[in-house]
Amino acid sequence: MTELLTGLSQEVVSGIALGCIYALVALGFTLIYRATEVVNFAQGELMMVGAYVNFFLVSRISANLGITGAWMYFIAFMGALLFAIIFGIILDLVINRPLRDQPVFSVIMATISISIILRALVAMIAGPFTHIQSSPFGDGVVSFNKIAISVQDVFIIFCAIVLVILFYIFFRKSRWGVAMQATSADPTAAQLMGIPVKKVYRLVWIFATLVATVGGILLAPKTLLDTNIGFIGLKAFPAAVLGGFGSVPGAIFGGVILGIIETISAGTLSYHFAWIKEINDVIPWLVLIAVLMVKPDGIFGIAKVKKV
Amino acid sequence: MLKLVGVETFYGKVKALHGVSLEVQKGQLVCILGANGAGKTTILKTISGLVSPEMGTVRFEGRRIDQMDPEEIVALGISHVPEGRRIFPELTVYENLLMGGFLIESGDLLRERLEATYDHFPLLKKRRHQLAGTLSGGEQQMLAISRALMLKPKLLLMDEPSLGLSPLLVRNIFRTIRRLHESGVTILLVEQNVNLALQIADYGYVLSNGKIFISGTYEELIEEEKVREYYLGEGKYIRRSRLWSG
Amino acid sequence: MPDLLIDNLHIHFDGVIALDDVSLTVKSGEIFSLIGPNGSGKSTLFNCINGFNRPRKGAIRFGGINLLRKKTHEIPLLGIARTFQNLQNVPYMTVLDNVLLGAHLRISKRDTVKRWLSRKQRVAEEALALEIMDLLGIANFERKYLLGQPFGIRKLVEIARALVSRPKLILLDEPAAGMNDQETIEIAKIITEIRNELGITVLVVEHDMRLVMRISDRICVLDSGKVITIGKPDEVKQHPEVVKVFLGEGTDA
Amino acid sequence: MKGRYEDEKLFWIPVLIAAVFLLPFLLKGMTNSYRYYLYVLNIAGIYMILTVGLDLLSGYTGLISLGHAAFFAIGAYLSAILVDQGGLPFELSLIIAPLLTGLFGLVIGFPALRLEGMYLGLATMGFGFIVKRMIIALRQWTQGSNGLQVSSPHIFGFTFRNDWDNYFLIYTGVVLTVVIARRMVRSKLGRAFMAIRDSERAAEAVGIRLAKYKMISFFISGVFAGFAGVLFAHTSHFISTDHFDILLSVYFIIMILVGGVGSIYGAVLGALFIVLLDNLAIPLFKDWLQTFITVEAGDIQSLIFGLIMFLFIIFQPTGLYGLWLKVRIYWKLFPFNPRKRFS
Amino acid sequence: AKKELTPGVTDTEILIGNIQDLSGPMKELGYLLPAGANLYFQYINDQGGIYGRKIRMLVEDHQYNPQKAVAAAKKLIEKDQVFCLYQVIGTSTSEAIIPILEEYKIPLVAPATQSGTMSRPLRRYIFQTDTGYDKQMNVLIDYILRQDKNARIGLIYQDDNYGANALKGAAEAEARHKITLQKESYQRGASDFSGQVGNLMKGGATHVIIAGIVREPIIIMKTAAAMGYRPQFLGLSPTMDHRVAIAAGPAGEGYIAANFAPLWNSDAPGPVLYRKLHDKYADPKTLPLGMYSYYGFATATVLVEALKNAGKDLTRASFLQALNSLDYKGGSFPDFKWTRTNHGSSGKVVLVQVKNGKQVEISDWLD
Ligand SMILES: Nc1ncnc2c1ncn2[C@@H]1O[C@H](COP(=O)(O)OP(=O)(O)OP(=O)(O)O)[C@@H](O)[C@H]1O
Ligand SMILES: Nc1ncnc2c1ncn2[C@@H]1O[C@H](COP(=O)(O)OP(=O)(O)OP(=O)(O)O)[C@@H](O)[C@H]1O
Ligand SMILES: [Mg+2]
Ligand SMILES: [Mg+2]
Repeated sequence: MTELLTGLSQEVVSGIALGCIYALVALGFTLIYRATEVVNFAQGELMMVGAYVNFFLVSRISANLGITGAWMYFIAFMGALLFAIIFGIILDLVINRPLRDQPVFSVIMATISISIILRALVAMIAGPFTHIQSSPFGDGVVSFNKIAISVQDVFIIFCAIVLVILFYIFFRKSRWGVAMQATSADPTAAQLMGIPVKKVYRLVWIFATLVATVGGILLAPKTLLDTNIGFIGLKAFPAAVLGGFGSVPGAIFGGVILGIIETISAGTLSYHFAWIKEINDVIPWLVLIAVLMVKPDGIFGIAKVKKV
Repeated sequence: MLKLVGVETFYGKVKALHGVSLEVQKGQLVCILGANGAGKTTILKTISGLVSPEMGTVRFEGRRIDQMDPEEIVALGISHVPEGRRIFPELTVYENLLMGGFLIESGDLLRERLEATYDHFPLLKKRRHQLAGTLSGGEQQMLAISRALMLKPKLLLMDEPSLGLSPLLVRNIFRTIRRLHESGVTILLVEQNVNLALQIADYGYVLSNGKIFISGTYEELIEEEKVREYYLGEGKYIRRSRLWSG
Repeated sequence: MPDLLIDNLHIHFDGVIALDDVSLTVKSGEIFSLIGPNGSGKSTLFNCINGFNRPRKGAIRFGGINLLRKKTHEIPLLGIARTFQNLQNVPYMTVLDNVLLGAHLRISKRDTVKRWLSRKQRVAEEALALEIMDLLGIANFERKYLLGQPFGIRKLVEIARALVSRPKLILLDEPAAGMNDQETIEIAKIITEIRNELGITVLVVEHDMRLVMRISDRICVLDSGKVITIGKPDEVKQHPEVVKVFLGEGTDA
Repeated sequence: MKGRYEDEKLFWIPVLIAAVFLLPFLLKGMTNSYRYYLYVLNIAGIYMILTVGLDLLSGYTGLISLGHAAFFAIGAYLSAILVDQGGLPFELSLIIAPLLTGLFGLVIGFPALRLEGMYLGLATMGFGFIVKRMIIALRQWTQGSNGLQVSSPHIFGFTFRNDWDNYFLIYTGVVLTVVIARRMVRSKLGRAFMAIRDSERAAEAVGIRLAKYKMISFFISGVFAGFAGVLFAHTSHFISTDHFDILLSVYFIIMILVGGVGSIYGAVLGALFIVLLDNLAIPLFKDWLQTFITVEAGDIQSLIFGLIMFLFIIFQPTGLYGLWLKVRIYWKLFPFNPRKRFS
Repeated sequence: AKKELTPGVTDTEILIGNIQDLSGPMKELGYLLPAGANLYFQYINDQGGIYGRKIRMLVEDHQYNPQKAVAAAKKLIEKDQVFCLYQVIGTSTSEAIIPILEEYKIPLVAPATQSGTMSRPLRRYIFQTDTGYDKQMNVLIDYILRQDKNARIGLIYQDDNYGANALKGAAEAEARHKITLQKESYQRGASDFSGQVGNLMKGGATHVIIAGIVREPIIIMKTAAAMGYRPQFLGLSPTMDHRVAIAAGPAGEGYIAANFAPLWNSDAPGPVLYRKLHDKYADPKTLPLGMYSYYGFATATVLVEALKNAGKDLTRASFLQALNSLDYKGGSFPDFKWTRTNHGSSGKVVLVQVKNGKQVEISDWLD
């Protein structure tokens, strides 16, 4: 019994860490969706780019400046964030500006093409090799009561929670947050209110690249760095939808729930029920579809109002 | 204050305005009349920057504004109550008003304006936390007008503000418009309710197929046979297919 | 042709009582107007008749059938068609196709198959739509796409779409809103033609008092979801409460 | 009064069909490696059948599907199993397998009754993953993730052995599909679809049963995809779950977008364009580029693909069909560019 | 009578076609394998080629998609007119082109997959150089049981056709030894293995075989170390990557992987020549030494030997004949013999262990 409990709690803890990564991607989806109704299929690739930039900076800083240790990671982190801001502005210019008057669906397709381009470009610049990104916390592990969690994972959870709270407050309380919603509902009317729609768009793209970069930097040490890590975006979709696309608390909720489901079904569940193995990788989707059948707008989503 | 000279506006390849020139003096209430599809809305959109003219100039207080972004134009003091209200359906009434006052930096001023608005339309205060999308047509219209008034504009553009309102409210709205006008706001009004509109307007322009075709004061316009015929329903019978021949 | 009987209808949306024990009867062959201040529940009543809103209690009967038991899409089958205050049409379809949409139920399955094979069948199907469009004066728009058409035309397309199903009862939600005086007169004529020539009962919501007074056989005034009065135009016009909440003093209607 | 069919010009349709069937002979006369080009065209043809169905669903009914590769896979596997293991004649499988796929469409369409926009898109994407998993789990029939060898098409004693034969089989299917789809969208059915897309309220008010028509749309779309799947399985002789992944579903969406959402010819053009681009144009372009810059990685190929797609969306958002219409009636505003259709 | 021209063969050139994943999940290999093969081709060409014919290789991309592999094969065969196919990567991609091989009667030499299904049952036109995953599993389990009779063995496998082939080998070994393995699966691309590792810990496995690629053994071993679980980890040939040793750090010490060819930095004749050619032709910045480029190199030696054996009059028939009787003793692979009825490899495996962060061979050739 206790063995089962320790096993389960270990899986829950790992699942939360994994789920926070999903939550960071989902948060990126949410930000862009909130203001533009665009589902950004390139979010995973933004994450990949962020991770690569960070990797490049880390190796450059240690090689060229001779700085190592915590400072190296810190400077690289800041550098990557700076890059993310510039990158966000570029993306806004490239994707959003020209497509402002086009159907949302065209923009969604444009994000798909951007994801293809980014994957190819990064591979061409950085070469086809898979890299190893070390964690600033090394292999440090915190354990209590037979349950182990790496320091890296603790840091991931911390970052995810901080970011979610920040954005939640932003959307709830700030003028700009409400303006983003107004822009998504009716960009034309928003302009007539004096809301600088272009700035709003630029802002969300910057936010999205920032969140993605943080996510990428956090994810890379957990796995290896190659141009395909962006495919985690696909796994974050059910997380984003489960919580309600466009909802900030929904992002973290959906991410964590699916993270836990994933680890438990791969662990305890499949230990006791062998057939679970067959459906392991579609369990998130099964959960998602089941939830949507009951709540068509996700758990935290709000239904659109239409008046005739 | 506002001056349009030879404005030509296109929707894609369709020309909607064929060289429109008109002028609004400071403190005036000017009214634009015209049949369905004549281009009234397009004039207002051109002024507020939602579409930009291919030809001609738009000047506001001497400055050219025809290539500016809508948000810059709003900041200059031109508010637009768009056709079909365009309130934000997923925001509450309060948030809608908040957005109307987006450019107001000071919190106190914002609160003051909000209170003023609620005084003006007490109904909105009652519905403050309702999602704007669930308001009735008239309520939405009130919201749209008060939203535009949040900024205390110098020039107010109104596109068919009485559309879908009950007679009592129509009169209320017109009274409000007149009051605003008297308090010094310059207004450019588009209306189908020709009688009422011309009664309060200082000057009127009649638009037909994207061109100004007559202009003048109420007295002058009311004398024009064509105006009476087309807009006041007093003329000879016009075949339906001609009436709506777009 | 049956009457429309509305009995004790009550509906509210989180807190807002939209209809409060509304009872009225629309007699067959009548032009019945529904007026009232904004937000008094007129559109909501339409929505109840046509099944978009589900009232808490009450009944709506048409030809002995309780409409509240029917699903939205079954209502037109009983011969009730409607237009919308916020236009609901298909911008990326031609005007003709938009009108033909109304004929959905009239085209039987067998016709569908025949239509696939024979062009004659297709032309015949369209003849009816064109006839109605001609009645409304928009026949020359048939091939144009609805997108970018003026508001007035789109409004008429809605009416044509409702008419093409040859209903027994038609619900018009503010047909004259956004029309100028000349056009409003035309709309008034159209509504009388609908009743006189096509023999369709008309229930109309409208704010333009001249139109209402001119065409209505009877008028019902709603306020805050309650019926204030029902009666002939002249009676209603004089009713003090109506003057107070709806018309305002010194009306010029 | 003039109905719109009065001056409809039909003469060029047989001309076009004739051209389709004469093309292989022309190719044969022109090049020795014509069989490769035929193969590429065959793939395009199969995708055309599928994208026409997808367009009916997404373009006309406004129900976005990001799981269409799943229907494709179901059609392919069903037919492979029915014919090779169940002994069903191919002729019958050509009818039965698509119909069964259509039934799957009904199942997958079920959430569509409640879901909208991207929620539906992601639910269908989920179904894509689930179907793939199901195929693997049924390894008794499907060989799991190992893939399945499939026999050649065999109709009334004639076996379609190579790309030449397959071309005629596939393009007969394409012509049939296009004709049927064109008829559908111009009938009561098509109007109902478009009404559902643009205003569910209006649709209900004229007596269209939303649930029924959404299901019909999923069914038809499933049938078309299943039909494409059957042709795919038997003409390429090998199917494996690796092929039917989410990227393929996205490709299909790209095809209808590039062609022009909401037009049958657009879907056909889009499939043709993307397949030709991917197989013929990009390799040429890559070789040309590599004479200037030395890049080792094959990523240049995806880069070009991504770039072309991107530029296309930016500069020709109405799709290929929109482009063609512009050329034909340059001055006329054509609304093949629905705003916010999927939002 | 004039001799029928063989496609892809002229007096000065032999054109061969290679289909790799250049932009998909395996693009690293897509770069390294052809680069390694080209080392040897360049060496042969510099010596004057094969009977005066130089080897030229075209590489197409299939992104790990069977349909694209078919398209690429058709293009290479029909349009570019290659002589034969070589090193097509992936199992389902290679299987997808079998009908084409049969239609055109073109051999595929050394498909870059260790799935046993490539040569068992016999495929007429496919010639495999690598020892199958199923065989590798057998060898590993035999090895474990030789070391520790009471070992409890766990297996973590990738849930696709790679894993399926490993499971097949596991089933054979289970039957032979009358044991049962504790099996845990994961999905391609997974980045968390705490569930699987926890289960193995619960099940008390003393030896864990990982049928993964690079990322999985690293994360699995780290996760286990964090949980304080320290079984002996072993893995199939794809986990032989040197980055496993680097990235797993202390957790990966002692890790044993099976390999179907000599270790690239060992003293066998193949690796020695490989390093010599690498020195001569390659820029270590763009092409580092390692197992994948070695693998490309090694298969190239097999291809070239068969081409040589086919003689001066190179036709597809003579080439097939040469393949069907190839007796390989080149030293880049353990010796093997192809016959009309056997297109498989030697079936031998060498074990490689991480010691002090370096990989060393710890066994003879086992089978
Ligand atoms: N978005 C658009 N795309 C294409 N054409 C348009 C668009 N908007 C308006 N038009 C066309 O431009 C012309 C002028 O339209 P506008 O909306 O300015 O008329 P209006 O006078 O405001 O009519 P209404 O009384 O119906 O509001 C019309 O013929 C209309 O068809
Ligand atoms: N879905 C809904 N949710 C919440 N409240 C609603 C909803 N629909 C209508 N209401 C409320 O019900 C009341 C009646 O609305 P209704 O649309 O019927 O008014 P109306 O008489 O048609 O007014 P108008 O003449 O302005 O169109 C309004 O106060 C409105 O805010
Ligand atoms: Mg207008
Ligand atoms: Mg109403």
